[in-house]
Amino acid sequence: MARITALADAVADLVRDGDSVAMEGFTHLIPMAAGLEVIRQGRRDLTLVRMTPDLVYDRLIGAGCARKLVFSWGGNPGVGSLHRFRDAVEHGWPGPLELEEHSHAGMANRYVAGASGLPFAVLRGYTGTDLPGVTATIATVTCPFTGEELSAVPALNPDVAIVHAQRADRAGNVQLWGLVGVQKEAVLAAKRSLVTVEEVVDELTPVPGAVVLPGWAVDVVAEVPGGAHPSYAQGYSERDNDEYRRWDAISRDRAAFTAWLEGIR
Amino acid sequence: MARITALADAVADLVRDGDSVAMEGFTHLIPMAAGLEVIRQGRRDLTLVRMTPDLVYDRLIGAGCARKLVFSWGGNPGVGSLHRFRDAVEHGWPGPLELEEHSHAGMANRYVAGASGLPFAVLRGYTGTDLPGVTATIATVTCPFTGEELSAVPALNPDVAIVHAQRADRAGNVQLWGLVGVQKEAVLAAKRSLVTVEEVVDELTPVPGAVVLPGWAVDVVAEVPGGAHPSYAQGYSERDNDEYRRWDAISRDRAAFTAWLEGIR
Amino acid sequence: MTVSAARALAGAITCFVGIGLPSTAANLARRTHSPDLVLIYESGALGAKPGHLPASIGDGVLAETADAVVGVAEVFNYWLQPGRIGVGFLGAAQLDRSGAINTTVVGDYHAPGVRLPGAGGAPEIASGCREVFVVLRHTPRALVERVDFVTTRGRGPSLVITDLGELRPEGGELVLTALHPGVDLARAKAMTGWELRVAPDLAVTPAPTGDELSALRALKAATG
Amino acid sequence: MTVSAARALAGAITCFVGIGLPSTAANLARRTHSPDLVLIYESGALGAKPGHLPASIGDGVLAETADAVVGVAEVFNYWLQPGRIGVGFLGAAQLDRSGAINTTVVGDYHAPGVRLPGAGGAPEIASGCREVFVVLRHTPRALVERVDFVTTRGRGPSLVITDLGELRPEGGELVLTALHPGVDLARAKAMTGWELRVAPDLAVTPAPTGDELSALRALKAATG
Repeated sequence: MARITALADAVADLVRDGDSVAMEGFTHLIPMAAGLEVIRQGRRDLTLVRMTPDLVYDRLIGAGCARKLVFSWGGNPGVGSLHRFRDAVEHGWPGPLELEEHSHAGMANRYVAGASGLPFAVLRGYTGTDLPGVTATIATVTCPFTGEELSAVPALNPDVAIVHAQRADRAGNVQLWGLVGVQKEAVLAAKRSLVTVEEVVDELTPVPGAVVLPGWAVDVVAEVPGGAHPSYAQGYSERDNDEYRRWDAISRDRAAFTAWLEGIR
Repeated sequence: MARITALADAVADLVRDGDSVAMEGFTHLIPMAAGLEVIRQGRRDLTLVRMTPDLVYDRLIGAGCARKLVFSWGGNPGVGSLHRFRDAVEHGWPGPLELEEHSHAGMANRYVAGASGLPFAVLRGYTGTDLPGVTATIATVTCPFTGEELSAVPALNPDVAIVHAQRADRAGNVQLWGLVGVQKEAVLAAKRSLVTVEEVVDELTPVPGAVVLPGWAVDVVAEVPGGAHPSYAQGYSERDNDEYRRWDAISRDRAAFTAWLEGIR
Repeated sequence: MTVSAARALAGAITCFVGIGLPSTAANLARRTHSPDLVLIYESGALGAKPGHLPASIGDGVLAETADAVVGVAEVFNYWLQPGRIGVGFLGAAQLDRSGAINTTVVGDYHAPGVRLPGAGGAPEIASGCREVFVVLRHTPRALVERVDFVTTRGRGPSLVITDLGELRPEGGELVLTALHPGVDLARAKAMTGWELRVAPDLAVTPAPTGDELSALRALKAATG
Repeated sequence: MTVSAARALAGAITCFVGIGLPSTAANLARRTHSPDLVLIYESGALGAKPGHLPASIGDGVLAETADAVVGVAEVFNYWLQPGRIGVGFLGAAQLDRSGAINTTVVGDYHAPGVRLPGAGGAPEIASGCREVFVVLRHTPRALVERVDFVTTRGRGPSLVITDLGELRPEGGELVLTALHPGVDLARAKAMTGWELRVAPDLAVTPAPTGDELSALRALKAATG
């Protein structure tokens, strides 16, 4: 059964310097509050893993928490660039950022392999692209039946997965619905897991389309209402598109970002 | 959009002599009525594909429709043997039956590969068993990253998949819930598909845990209330355990079976 | 035998349950010493809490009472394969001295005397669970020197429970480690198809308690 | 450009939609000539029917109006990869003469002048869909002789729609096949970063109709 604790305690307990950390949520249910808590606790040398870095990782990168980024699409959705990500890659500020770059299909399959206890996944991917030339974790494998050559990517098994969900019950069973992304796979692939939730309830009434993560497959649950803001939690909140636009102005400028960073500490 | 037709027309249209046919439904939602219709229409030389042959294939085998069986567990669940299956394998009655035998994990992954447009699937399977010695479709593949050797099984892409579901709407969108088995994978893996449903409704109201197959991914829908009997359709019927027991007596004896066969024609 | 099998689950957190005796035992464990034991069925029910004994592995009560219901591919790939499940609970038609299980054929595979159902989930349950228990009736036709066909090997059972007693692996073979109350050692040997070795500290299993027996009766009475 | 892109979807049954202009065009197609067009978003919404334009690919309206919502791995593996989807609709930062798309970097990968977002779903959309359309603004910096980095190649676009006209592949390169009404050929050539070949039967696209323009206005007005 998952333990239910405060967010600060959960992050202190589960996230260590040098860890690989996957915070997932495909536009929906992004664990933003947990990301801020990792910044507050001053973690360093993290390998950040996430399909779409979004604001949550732009902040961590700008705050100097990350050594490496494993990802597939690094933009501010509907707005433009992730400026802290770009500044790290283009100018090495606040420090150099190593990249391990895939496509969405590759990343999703890496989580599937990780969740499945397999060392790699097979896909039809990367056809004709330059990605295999810059990403060492793209290889090929030959079908033992047809002789066809396919792409292979290694499993992702992060040290910690952090996701946000709508609800958990007191035994730590977690329920999320709407666009469910790769959250189940990330939690099952990780060595340790933290789920922040909008609310802890006595009973999880069934919801159409919901994914349920049993409490025995989750390490820690923390109640963090609004923990996905400015992304959203279907049934609880709307995406705050203005905040995504505001982030463009804050993150574009090192001084403005540094002031923002002071403000959250 | 799927066409909505009568069962007899659907079977006449989609199932041809010599086809590989997958009728899926893991104990729940077994397309029994469609199986009987295939018998009535006198199809021959079928390769029957199904994880758990159950009554539906015991009947088809006894009726002489099958040339080959691809499967992973051939018993009468909760009762004992499938006697028509045994008679075919042990005594070649009514004709010889070629076997291609896997484990559940292998079969499920073969459907996943088929649904995914991949030629094979990778799993940790068959460790130390004699199955690879008798089943040519079990091989090994080496992880290009770790060098680890794993099991590989080829995709299943049957000519036709037939499944039973609770409901469809008039555009042929299909909704099934409860134990959902490998039905989605079987339909997506197949070249052609038929879904029999308890009822065709104006609108599919969402149901917790439901799988929805969009109408554009299904070829034909046929309304067949009770089409899973003596298996069941959650929310519509209960499993008829007595009928499973009665089948034991009917199927145990060639004469009793032949009389049953006359009765359904 | 059922009570012994249920007791063996004390301490387990998660159990992958085959239908029949394993399911009865696992549900009895939930009703006695292990109310939080998580039952996983290959039909896709995670955390099923059936109020009566399911007649088959795909009984509706499993989905209705489960914490989560997933597809069959997912139960094998995401839940069993990575080693998340503590105990795998299997039956067997034949079990041999080395711990191999046969549920495929009696006789030659290509011209079998008896064609059995086949593998089902067993090969991967036996390799995917951290520990495997086998339950079966103790007869010389079931406990054999060498199985006719190895359907399932995996890591081999750490415990075999029969209606006569219990066997555990020791130096590469299954040896008798306990007898049920009132069972004669000579009978256990006679009913075993190989020259059965006996553990030096051969135990007698405690008799079923009144609570266990009444829980078992209640469970069976509630069966549909 | 949006109207042309929407028209290009006439006859399509299913469309894998990127956010931005492709999403606007696909939704416009649904509101004009193709009410049954099935929109598939990589966020997992199959058959989304948004009443307003989603701001992002993960907008809640996509899940709320979809025929089915599936995980991201499933949308790529079960729906895109096997070739079930007719048209893939992509944007591009750079597109070259050969049809290769760059959304990764301007300049050298290891010391980029501009770091772009990266691949996202595009490499597999371009190889998994039966046909690929690309929409982008027509500038010499966007339509280049050779992209700095091949993010996406797949089968190459069968149609490129810009704000000046349309290009189609012919003999291994993209050639101009149509101009929008009032666009000068010399301007299209000047705005292209390679020596643009022109199809012998260069067409002029029909002007947007009143119905198309009002549907587009209504769609944009409804955007949250």
